[in-house]
Amino acid sequence: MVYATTLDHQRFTFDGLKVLMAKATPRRSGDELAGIAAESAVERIAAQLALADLPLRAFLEEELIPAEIDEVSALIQAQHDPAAFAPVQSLTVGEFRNWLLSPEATTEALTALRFGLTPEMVAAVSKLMRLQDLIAVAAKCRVITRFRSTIGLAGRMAARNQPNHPTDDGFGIALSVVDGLLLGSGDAVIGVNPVTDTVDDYVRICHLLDDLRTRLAIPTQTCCLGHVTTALQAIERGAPVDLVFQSIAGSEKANTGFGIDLALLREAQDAAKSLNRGTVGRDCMYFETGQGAALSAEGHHGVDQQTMEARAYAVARAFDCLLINTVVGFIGPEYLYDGKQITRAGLEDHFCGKLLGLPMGVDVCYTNHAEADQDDMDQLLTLLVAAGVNFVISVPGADDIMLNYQSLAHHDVLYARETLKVRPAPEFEAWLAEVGLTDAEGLLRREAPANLLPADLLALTSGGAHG
Amino acid sequence: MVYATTLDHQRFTFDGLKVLMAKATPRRSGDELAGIAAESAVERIAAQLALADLPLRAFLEEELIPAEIDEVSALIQAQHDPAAFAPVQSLTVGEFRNWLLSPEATTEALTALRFGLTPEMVAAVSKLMRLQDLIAVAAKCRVITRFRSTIGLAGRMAARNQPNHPTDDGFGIALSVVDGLLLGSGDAVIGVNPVTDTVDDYVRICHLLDDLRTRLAIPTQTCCLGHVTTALQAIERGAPVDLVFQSIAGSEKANTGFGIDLALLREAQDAAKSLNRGTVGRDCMYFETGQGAALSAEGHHGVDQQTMEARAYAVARAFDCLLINTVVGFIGPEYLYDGKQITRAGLEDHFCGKLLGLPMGVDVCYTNHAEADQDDMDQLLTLLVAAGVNFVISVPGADDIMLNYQSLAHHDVLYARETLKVRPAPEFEAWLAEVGLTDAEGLLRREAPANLLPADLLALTSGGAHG
Amino acid sequence: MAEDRLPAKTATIAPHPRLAELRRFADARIGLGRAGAAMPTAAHLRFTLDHARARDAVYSALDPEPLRQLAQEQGLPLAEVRSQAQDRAVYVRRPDLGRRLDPTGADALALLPTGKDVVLVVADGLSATAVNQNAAALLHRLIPTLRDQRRSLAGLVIASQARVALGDPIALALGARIVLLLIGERPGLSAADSLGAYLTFEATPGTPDSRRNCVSNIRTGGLDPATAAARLAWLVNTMHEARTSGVTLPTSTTPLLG
Amino acid sequence: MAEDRLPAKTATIAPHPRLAELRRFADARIGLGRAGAAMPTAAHLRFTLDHARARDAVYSALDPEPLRQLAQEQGLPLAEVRSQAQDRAVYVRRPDLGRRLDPTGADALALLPTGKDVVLVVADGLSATAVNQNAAALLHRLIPTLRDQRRSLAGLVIASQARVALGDPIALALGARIVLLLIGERPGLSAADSLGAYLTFEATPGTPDSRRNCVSNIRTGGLDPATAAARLAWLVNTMHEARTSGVTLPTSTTPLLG
Ligand code: B12
Ligand code: B12
Repeated sequence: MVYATTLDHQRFTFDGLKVLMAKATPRRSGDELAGIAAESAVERIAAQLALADLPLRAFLEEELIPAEIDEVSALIQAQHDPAAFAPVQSLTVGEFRNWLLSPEATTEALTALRFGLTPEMVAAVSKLMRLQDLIAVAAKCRVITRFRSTIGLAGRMAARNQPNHPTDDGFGIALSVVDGLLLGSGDAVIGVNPVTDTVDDYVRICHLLDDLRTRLAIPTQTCCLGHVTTALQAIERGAPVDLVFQSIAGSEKANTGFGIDLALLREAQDAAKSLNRGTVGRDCMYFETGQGAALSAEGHHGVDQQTMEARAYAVARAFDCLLINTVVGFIGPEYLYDGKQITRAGLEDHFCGKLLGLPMGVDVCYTNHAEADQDDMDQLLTLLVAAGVNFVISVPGADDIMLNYQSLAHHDVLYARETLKVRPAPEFEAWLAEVGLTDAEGLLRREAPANLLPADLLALTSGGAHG
Repeated sequence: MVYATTLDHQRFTFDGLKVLMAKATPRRSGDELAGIAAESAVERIAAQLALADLPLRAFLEEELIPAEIDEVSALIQAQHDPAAFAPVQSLTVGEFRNWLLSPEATTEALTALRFGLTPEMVAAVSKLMRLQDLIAVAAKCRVITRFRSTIGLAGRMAARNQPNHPTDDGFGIALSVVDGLLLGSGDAVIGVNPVTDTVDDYVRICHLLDDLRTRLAIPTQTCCLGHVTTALQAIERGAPVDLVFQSIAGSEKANTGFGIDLALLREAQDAAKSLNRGTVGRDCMYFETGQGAALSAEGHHGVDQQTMEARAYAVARAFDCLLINTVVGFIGPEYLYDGKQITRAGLEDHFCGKLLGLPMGVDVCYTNHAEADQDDMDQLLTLLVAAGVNFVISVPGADDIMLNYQSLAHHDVLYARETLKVRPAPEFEAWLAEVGLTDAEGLLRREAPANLLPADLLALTSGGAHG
Repeated sequence: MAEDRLPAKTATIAPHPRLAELRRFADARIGLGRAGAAMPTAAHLRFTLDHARARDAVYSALDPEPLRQLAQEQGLPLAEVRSQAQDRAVYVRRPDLGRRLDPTGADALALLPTGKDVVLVVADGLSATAVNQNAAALLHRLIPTLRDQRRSLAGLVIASQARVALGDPIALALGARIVLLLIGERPGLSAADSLGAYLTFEATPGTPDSRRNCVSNIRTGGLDPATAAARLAWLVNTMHEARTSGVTLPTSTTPLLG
Repeated sequence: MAEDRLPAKTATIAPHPRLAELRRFADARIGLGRAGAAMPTAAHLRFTLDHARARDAVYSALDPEPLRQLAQEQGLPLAEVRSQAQDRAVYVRRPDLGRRLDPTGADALALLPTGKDVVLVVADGLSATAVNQNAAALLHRLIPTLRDQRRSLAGLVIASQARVALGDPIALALGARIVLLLIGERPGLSAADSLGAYLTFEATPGTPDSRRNCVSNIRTGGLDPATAAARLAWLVNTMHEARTSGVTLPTSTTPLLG
């Protein structure tokens, strides 16, 4: 179908929903790279006006990527629940924005709506929203998940403690974990991205993290973020796997580029569940996504990167995931050019994920080839806290020495806790108090208890591998 | 004095405090325009490192602009209170940042410190701070002022209702005031910038606003933002002047460019106080400032624009001001190029003003020749609320049809109230409930009471002037 | 516009009925209603469109033809000059260059008579659209009035990439007593065609703004050109008599004429 | 650095004593202490400086001289090519162009032998610094090992403004079975000299990343060049035997050699 808007006698036409969606997207480098972005501000607005008038139903009628060639599209079709869709089925995209912002859209109404919405509907409405809209609506959503800690409760924000090391050295990883714990980070997960790709290393890292966790009796989960195929082999070998991690994207082709498909993910979830390691819950998957991933894998089918990102959430919500985060600024300026684009994308992803029912976190981050700095990160973190983000990621001094990018510092999590007043996950909060890291008001004490740095840390990590 | 830093065998020198301060300033177009900005990121950091090691005392020893030629410098000297300075007198600028962020710097400690600090010290430390630092410290400051409403209490944010009109038409102004009231804006002040410059018009506008206010019994103050000399003449003629407004800057020469000096401001304050129109307090001055104003008036003496802005706060704190706001994005990209620079400047100004003891507000705004948009405003507003801003400015639909720029919409204030949970000034909050605009929970009702738009609005505004 | 097409069933909260009714009297974006706390979609998109257009206006170019014609009709000597800001990108970042005459301007000005009462300058400023739409209409009324008041005119100067203070070197070069400069004000969201007039007595580079007078918001829907011309002529007269301009000029009781 | 000069009287909260002591074992920014919730000034400024330097590394240029020399010493045919991204500004925005060979490259490649086992490519990627510091050292060990394993080498290709997938058209042009590409990884805050190695069996434009293998973080302080060379040689062997690469390559139990 051809969509059109006339502005002061100038007629703008958009050949198909895919084109309309791309042209209506706020400016970003990835869509320009793909050659599908609007060519002027006025053309962008013409597309937004046409999109605003489009019935939500249109997305059920016109597929962006045919289900015949794409298992993610087929999944999206299968997930759609007409009964849940009923309250908004007669609205246009523009009216849907109004409805989402209205007092009618309560937390309960938004929860009931989740499977009535498709990723494309959610992406479409986000394109008509300002940052404050993305914040206001997301703040009304609530998605709570559980494994050993409870994540997503109101007034709380968890953090992933990310102790990456350039050679996966056990001692280096352990030191980094403890550094984060001393600053109160780790309630979402303690999760290492392995630089090595062997099952041996994967298993070694799982044991290391699990030993640390049990020894300190931390009510949290650990994860080695290798490839899902590696995780499966590790589980077979009896490794203590809490969460299975995988990067996912919004099309079958992009997922193939990542070496995965839905069946493989299901197999992994079954394997992880069979270990039954959770205490307060059984949500055991951890996914990462990020605008640009599909395009970079040449699996975007001409669809704009923000919509492709929302489609990845259809994949995620087919599983019991404890955590999912967009890596927003991680990939680089090729897809999100500067602090402004990163900020907007972070809030869009959070909004879309939450609306679709996912326990959204955000890796508030940037690379050194992007036009961004710590001020941009302070900003995005503060905005995400206002939007009620489930969790963020933190590393020592904001410097990931293996992945070569800047994520949040553990200090930044502390800023959010002390200035923006968001509390850790309740189980972890209790642990912090118990071990004496925090005082009666929940504030970090000046002096950390000595026993948190076990004297035999070196032994524990079967260390020595460090230079 | 010459300041120096050596980084990897490269020596950077800075000839005098003025140069050091300018080079240490985060990038902005105004300093580049003035030809005083750092020439590379590394030079900027070298200056910041040297500045971090500088004792705060240095600012008492080396003047940026000599007091002999500048009455603002003389004022700064006279304001400095050595006893108040004592707790931090031995610190360097870098240590001062640490101290400000530490738990020792409580609200009380910060209040006691105000007149121990000079604008230059405060500007200097802000140059070493990230956005989150500017937010965290400002959030600990509290400056409360009163006239007919109480502004600056914790958990609250007031708004100036700014009903400007391109011909100062009474009916147009009144309609605009009511539009804002219906959306809950006006607790800081109802204030018109007159497009005309005669005393006649000034007096007419004062009466119009006062009539509206008394008729609706609103516990707030009104203001016509003409030149202070016009205000003086209007007071002589018996006009109902609540607040006297004036744009001010950080040097005598810049103020001369604005047609004012300290004596004139004192005269105006005396005149306004003599009317004794306040109910809960007598703070009766309203100032506006903005980075770039001094440079644009060629009154910056080679000092960077952020420091010049902080110096304007020395002028403001010599008076009992109810309100002061930086106009941050108002002047244009010549001084603050894009959303990033506007955002940072807004938070810097708010931080510096609060630390110096001023009831800081911010005009969250941009012009159409700047690289900024509504997303940037949503962001700055959200950050300022986290920082505890005293008030913001709002106009119908974010569009000031006379000053030709975009300030916040009254809707944006509502977003802050509903999503970010900041309440209006207590007197105004009570009024909103009383007249039936808000419900028991303080939320704006769906239907506004009919009597808020007096049937004789046309008569009231001695209207008809509208087309 | 989508505004009119959006059906009533949307979840927005309607504006106060009287405000909606009175809306047509105001240029301001009043009575928009709301979606929760936010502007309804239609108003939000309308805003975005207006923003894009206002940004385009900053990059509009001055059309000198009508002004050339006007100078000829009125028998006024004409000069065309530009500032040292060579294009818009430089112009928005370097107001200092926008205040300085490009050297080629000296030659153009040399053809104009010196020592006159008033030199008229038309400058693009931040919106050439404003000049294109209002300058000629204003001058058509202003020039005869000034002549009626026996003010001698040095001529009309068209200035591009110009700031307000570019009038200063022009006044100095011509030894003109008063420089009356019309300039495109920064474009607003609703009006990109607002003209400002700045008058300075005995201007010279370095003159502070406190020594100028300003008449702003000249456009249809703002101060109409006829009223503006009357007010400007009155200001020229007053300056001549008081031999000053700016904050020291007694303008206190002058009502808007017309 | 200011870090060492800041006296102890500052209001910062010291790091855990054991952490401070262990800090020298880790490359990570651990045990920084804090000022309230924030990083102390010295750590914050150190960070800012490192950020400026890392940004400069993105704009560093590949020095071909040591690689040319190495090729000569090792008796390896050499070709120098570039991608279609003509400079850094284009490079960071257009990865698609960074994956395509500039046409002039075809001529250069024509001089290399075809149908060999392995073609070695050294690409600047996002940090030429990484190549300048580590590529030669790595190749000095890798080339003899590959020869010991009787792999025939097509030669050494130096590629500028290159992405990982630029190896694909090179492999195709030369009909090389395996392309082994060394590339400057994006510079980190602490290390701007990290080299990545990507290996692909029967690469051709369009090959997905899941068909490649990767050895990352090659640098002093990371995976040292000797260990990396051993690992890469092992991967080349395994690929030759398995006639595949990427997720389908059985690498599960391979320990890091060395
Ligand atoms: C950026 C990046 C990504 C991006 C790539 C997108 C992009 N356009 O750049 C995203 C987020 C999509 C990504 C995904 C994954 N990555 Co990755 N990634 C990186 C990172 C941080 C930088 C790479 C770089 O600078 N390249 C240099 C530039 C110049 O090259 P480029 O041509 O622009 O980019 C290409 C490569 O980066 C390549 N690539 C990126 N990751 C991976 C992973 C593998 C196994 C391969 C073969 C190729 C590959 O894809 C890009 C497009 O062709 C490195 C860490 C590092 N310090 O290098 C990890 C890294 C290479 N990735 C890694 C992994 C494990 C993955 C995943 C397999 C994770 C997962 N479990 O799903 C996925 C899947 C990758 C795939 N097969 O497509 C590991 C590899 C470990 C190993 N030795 O095999 C590394 C070392 C980091 C880590 N420990 O997690 N990654
Ligand atoms: C931007 C602006 C400012 C900026 C100017 C800085 C700058 N570099 O641009 C700041 C914030 C400093 C400012 C200050 C004031 N302004 Co002012 N300003 C404007 C505004 C919004 C836009 C002007 C514009 O687009 N100019 C066009 C560009 C191309 O010119 P420019 O060369 O770049 O900029 C010069 C002029 O803008 C001039 N200027 C700016 N304001 C004023 C005011 C007066 C009286 C004069 C003579 C000149 C002047 O200063 C600039 C540098 O030379 C207009 C409203 C409008 N819609 O035009 C009000 C406006 C011109 N200002 C006004 C006033 C009253 C003031 C103040 C006197 C307020 C006060 N009470 O202190 C002060 C003092 C000005 C002075 N004497 O220096 C009134 C003038 C009313 C009148 N008829 O006289 C206007 C119409 C708005 C209003 N109603 O408040 N202003």
